Amino acid sequence: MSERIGVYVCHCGTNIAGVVNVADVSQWAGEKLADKGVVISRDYKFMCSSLGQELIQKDIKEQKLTRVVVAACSPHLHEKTFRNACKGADLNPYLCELVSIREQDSWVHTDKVAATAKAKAIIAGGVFRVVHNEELTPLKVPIHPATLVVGGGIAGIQASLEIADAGFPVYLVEREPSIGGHMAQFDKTFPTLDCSACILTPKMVDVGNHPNITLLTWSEVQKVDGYVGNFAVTIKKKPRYIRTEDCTGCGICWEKCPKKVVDTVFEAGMGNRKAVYVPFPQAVPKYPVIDDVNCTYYLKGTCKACEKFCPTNAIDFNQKAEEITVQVGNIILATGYDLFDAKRIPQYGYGKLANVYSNLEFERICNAAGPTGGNIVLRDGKTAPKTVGIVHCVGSRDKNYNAYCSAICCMQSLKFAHLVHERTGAEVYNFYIDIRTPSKGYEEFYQRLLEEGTRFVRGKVAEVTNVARVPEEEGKLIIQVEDTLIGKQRRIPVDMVILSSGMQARHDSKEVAKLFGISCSADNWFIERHPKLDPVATMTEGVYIAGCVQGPKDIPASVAQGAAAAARVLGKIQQKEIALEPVRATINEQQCSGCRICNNLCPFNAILFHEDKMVSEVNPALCQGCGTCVAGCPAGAISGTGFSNEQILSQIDGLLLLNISTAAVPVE
Amino acid sequence: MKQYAYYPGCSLESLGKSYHVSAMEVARALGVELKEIEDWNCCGATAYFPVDELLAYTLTARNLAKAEKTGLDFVAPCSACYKNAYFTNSYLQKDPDLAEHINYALEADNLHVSGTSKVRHLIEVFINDVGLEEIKNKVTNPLKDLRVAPYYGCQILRPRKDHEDVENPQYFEGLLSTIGADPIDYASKTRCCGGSLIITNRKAALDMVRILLQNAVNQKADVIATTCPMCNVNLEVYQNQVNREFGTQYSIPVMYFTQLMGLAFGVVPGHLGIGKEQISGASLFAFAQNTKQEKTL
Amino acid sequence: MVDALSFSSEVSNLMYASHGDPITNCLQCGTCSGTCPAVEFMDHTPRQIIGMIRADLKEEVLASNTYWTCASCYNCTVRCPAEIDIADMMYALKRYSMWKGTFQEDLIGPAFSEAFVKMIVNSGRSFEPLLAATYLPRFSASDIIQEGLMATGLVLSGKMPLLPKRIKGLKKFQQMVRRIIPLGESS
Amino acid sequence: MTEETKPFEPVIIGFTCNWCSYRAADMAGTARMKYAPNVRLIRLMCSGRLDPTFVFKAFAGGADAVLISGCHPGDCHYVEQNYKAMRRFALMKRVLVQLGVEPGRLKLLWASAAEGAIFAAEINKFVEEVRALGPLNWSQPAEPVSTPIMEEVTA
Repeated sequence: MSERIGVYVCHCGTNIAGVVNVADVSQWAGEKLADKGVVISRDYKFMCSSLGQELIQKDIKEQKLTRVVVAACSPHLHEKTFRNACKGADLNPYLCELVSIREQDSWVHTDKVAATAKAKAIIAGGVFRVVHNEELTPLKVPIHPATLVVGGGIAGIQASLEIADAGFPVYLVEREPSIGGHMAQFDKTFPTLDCSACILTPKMVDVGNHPNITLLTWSEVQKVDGYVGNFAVTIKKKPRYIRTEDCTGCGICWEKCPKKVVDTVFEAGMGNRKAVYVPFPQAVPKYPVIDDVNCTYYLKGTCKACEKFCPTNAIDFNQKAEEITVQVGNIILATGYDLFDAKRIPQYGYGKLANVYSNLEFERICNAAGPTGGNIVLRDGKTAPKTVGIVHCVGSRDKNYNAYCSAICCMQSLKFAHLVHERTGAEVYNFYIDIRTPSKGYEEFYQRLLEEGTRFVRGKVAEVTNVARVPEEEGKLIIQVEDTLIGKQRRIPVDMVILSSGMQARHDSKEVAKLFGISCSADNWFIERHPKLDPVATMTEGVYIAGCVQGPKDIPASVAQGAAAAARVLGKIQQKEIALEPVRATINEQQCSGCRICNNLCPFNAILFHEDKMVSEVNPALCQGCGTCVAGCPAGAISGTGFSNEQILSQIDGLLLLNISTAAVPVE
Repeated sequence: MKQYAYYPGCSLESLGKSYHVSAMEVARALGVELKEIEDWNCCGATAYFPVDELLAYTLTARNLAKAEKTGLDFVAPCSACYKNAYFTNSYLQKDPDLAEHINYALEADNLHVSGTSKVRHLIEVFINDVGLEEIKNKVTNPLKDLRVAPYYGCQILRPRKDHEDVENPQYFEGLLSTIGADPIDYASKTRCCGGSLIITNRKAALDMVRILLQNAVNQKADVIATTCPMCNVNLEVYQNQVNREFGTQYSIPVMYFTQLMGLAFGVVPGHLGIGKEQISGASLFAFAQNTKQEKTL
Repeated sequence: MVDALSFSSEVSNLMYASHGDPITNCLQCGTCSGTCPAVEFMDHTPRQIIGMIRADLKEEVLASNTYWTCASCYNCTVRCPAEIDIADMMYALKRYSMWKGTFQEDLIGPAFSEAFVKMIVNSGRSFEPLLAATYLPRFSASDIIQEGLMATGLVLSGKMPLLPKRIKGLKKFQQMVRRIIPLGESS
Repeated sequence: MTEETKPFEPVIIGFTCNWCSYRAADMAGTARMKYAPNVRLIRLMCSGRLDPTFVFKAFAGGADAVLISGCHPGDCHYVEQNYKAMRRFALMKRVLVQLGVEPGRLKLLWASAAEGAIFAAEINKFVEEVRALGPLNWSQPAEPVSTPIMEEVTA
């Protein structure tokens, strides 16, 4: 039987029509591809618009179309749109092919003749292919109502609470002993200057007490199996050496523990903790952790002070790591960011010159609960600085390190300037390339700083040195910079330097991305499905991202994304079941020789072998549709729906219908 | 016996003679043969580029071509020569167009360059190919407690970005400790000495020299060690003028790292060109004495 | 028809081998000028020069002493966050100003470079005493005396040879040079 | 026909996987990176789906070269199927040589979803390489039916 095919060429405004002669293309398709079954070929300004879709639906009905080819943007953008349109006109959605003449043609070529020729070839490919498309029905699978949230920072906390409050179970996994993330380390938050702990702690407590939230701190995800709706996630719970069911968090153990350890995580190396510890007083959960790398008992085999003094006998030195597997329908990744290591810029003297601080160190200094009790003093622990220099863009906006803008440093630096000014009355210099204060209330905060008399020097700091050239520089840190507004190199002596190090992706983001089957950008931030229209979804169904894991952002933005991701997940859960792309492999028993080659080719163990019949069979629920077995089957017994040999071979013919001829022959 | 195509460069024939002789002495001691490239020409230091870039690359390429013939690594003791050779080499590797231009010119001298030979600096050859272990074994006269300011200068480090930390390198310090000296930590070790300006912009150059001397002297250095004849001359010969210009009294000896190595190996000072400096290093005499004894024993 | 190149692209074109990363990438952050050890002696900071180039202030740029004051220490180049080879740009501007002859009268750099190249082309090697002749006239009296004293010192210490060296294959060497720049027969 | 006067424009069939390389192509598009119009892409779910027949079919059908593209080794959306593609690639190259096709006409390119620039650059490189090789004089279609009607692009 011969098909009745409709071809629809989209102008996409001028996006396509500007380069490809769409009228010519659709006319050509109507004439030259008639023998393939093209009965109608149209071009239209915006095919994806409701009018464009109606146009297609009308033709399907009136022209009795059996196949549809739309030549427009990338299938990753609008394949669903047009398939649904066909569905709306009672044509099986999988009988519709979307071929890309925008991302792959008009946007990447300038030669109009060549681009037009290519468009024709691409459409021919689509037409040749669509002939062999089969009616398919998506597999429906139930969605597990539980959600996995990875990362207990503010974004993860927000997401967990939203979902849990909606009445669905959440597993919140956190690598550290307590949730809270970076925000818990901060003192004040810009631009309102409300106390970070004051606004964060209540949320942390809610998480701790929420009946729908299973909190798994001091734990890490090991393995992720399955697919959207039905993930099986294996989580490793590192040994706490504390029987949490018995522990009351009274704090006697860390009071009595004789072993002091420099806290490089929460205190950013500025303060100490014990070998048995909770990172900070408001930690959630309240149970401590015994750090078996530093604990005297694990080093020398004696001590056990904590055990002796524990009133509830909750210490258990024999605890082992345990692995649990949980079933979830969706996953939200909120694993946050790492701080750029300022040591990578030696000319700034961090780690060499005592009074050069990282921003995180300074947050701890400012924090009333921090190592200096909130007194802003130099490393000697007593002297208050008289002049302070704050260096912006450390490791950011610099192709030698991170080319991107870290987004938060300007405001953070302004916040620091204010705190220094307020608490010490010291003179504060801000060294900036550009001041970026785009959000609500931010510019006003900048104005406030200007009024407070903070000094602003426009110029990226060249170096920080303690080598004095003139007497007034003796014993000071000298910031050498061009004051670009007056075009002079200046050497400004200060007592304290704060480096506003930028954000960068977690050191292990690549592995994590791989674990969850999503991809990273060149800077190792996780890639969202669409930068504007789908910022919290990923290319992998059922896996969402929130907070700094997607790119540098401040607290309000992280919270917004946490909530957004939760909303997306709730939407999915409410659907109860999800339609899986019916792109699957199927084995024709008659043709199967039982060689079992495919069995080992499949990475998902979706192919089982029937000893009795001596044939292999694909489990459609497990099959992910990669098609490797199809290509690998020596008997040609396996066919891949949606990407069958017939479809692809014919598409090749179609693509080769025209030989390319750039320039010369004008299209008109 | 490790062999290298050695490119002394013009300065080592005149102002930098003592660098040349000491380099040879040390190389011999370490079983390194520096085979001088035959009939090499001036690499042009920094003075060609203002006139004609292509000419600048071609002149350097001529020497590279001669080195390629020998199949040995191209080794330069002068940082300026090193930088010119290094970049000419990598540019003509990267840019066939440039290579073509250059080779067209080289044809006239029956030469061809393809950028295959590796370009090295002398100090890096000693440190990486010979190795600190080997060097340590040769030390008979450790320069104990001699406070040396290792001066890297510019072009041995920059504009390369592909090597160990440009801003705070450590290998020179490593070498100095190996020969028993006490390398001082001072911020200006990679700061420019203004060598290329000493003729064309005396004021600026002297100011840059001053800042360097000041830093080294404040850190109580007995001697400044250099890896480049330009820097060496600039830092040593112009100290009087600096003093005149700024009313200072700097008088700190400036030595080539090869001279210090030689001393540590117990080579007689005379063979290292020591004694020809404008500013004699009292602090070095002690060690010079030892070497003489070594010999007579 | 060909439309005139912007000054900025002219300069970029002049940075031949290093494929001068377009100065249009400049953030005007001032890292170069904050780093530069010779900046106090420049009419304009390197950053300003880039700004001026982008503003097509050709005459002002070609009249500036900035690039003749550059010590080629390349510290700006390695630190530039936009990966612009600023030191190389300085050379490009030196070439341009020599070509146009727009450099300031009192500058020694241009004459020195020219003399240097002449000397190389004539002998294949460089030789300090010969060079001195080209720049001493521009020195102040006291400088000349200093220079003289210094030179004698060097000669006595055997560091300064009295006769220039020549390379053997000079003929071919000069033919090679001819293939790049036309040589006046004066040489 | 002005064929002679025109420079040889190769036709190249490119196979991309759905997850990395096709998205790299999309990214090149969204970023408006320009590259040679000689490549025509076919989307597979995974480079592991690439059946050698496809490649031979493409050559038989008149393609001057074939590009195979997938996720970087280790980044495969389907765990490790791109390794299968890699092995088949080596195999196909050998067979092609026996068939008298220059190995330079078959290219394997790993491109992550973020590497639009690399994708574009590599395509340009490949097109030049193939242009240098000249047309593939071997294009008797496997089965003569319906295709390919080599015709000029004129209206």
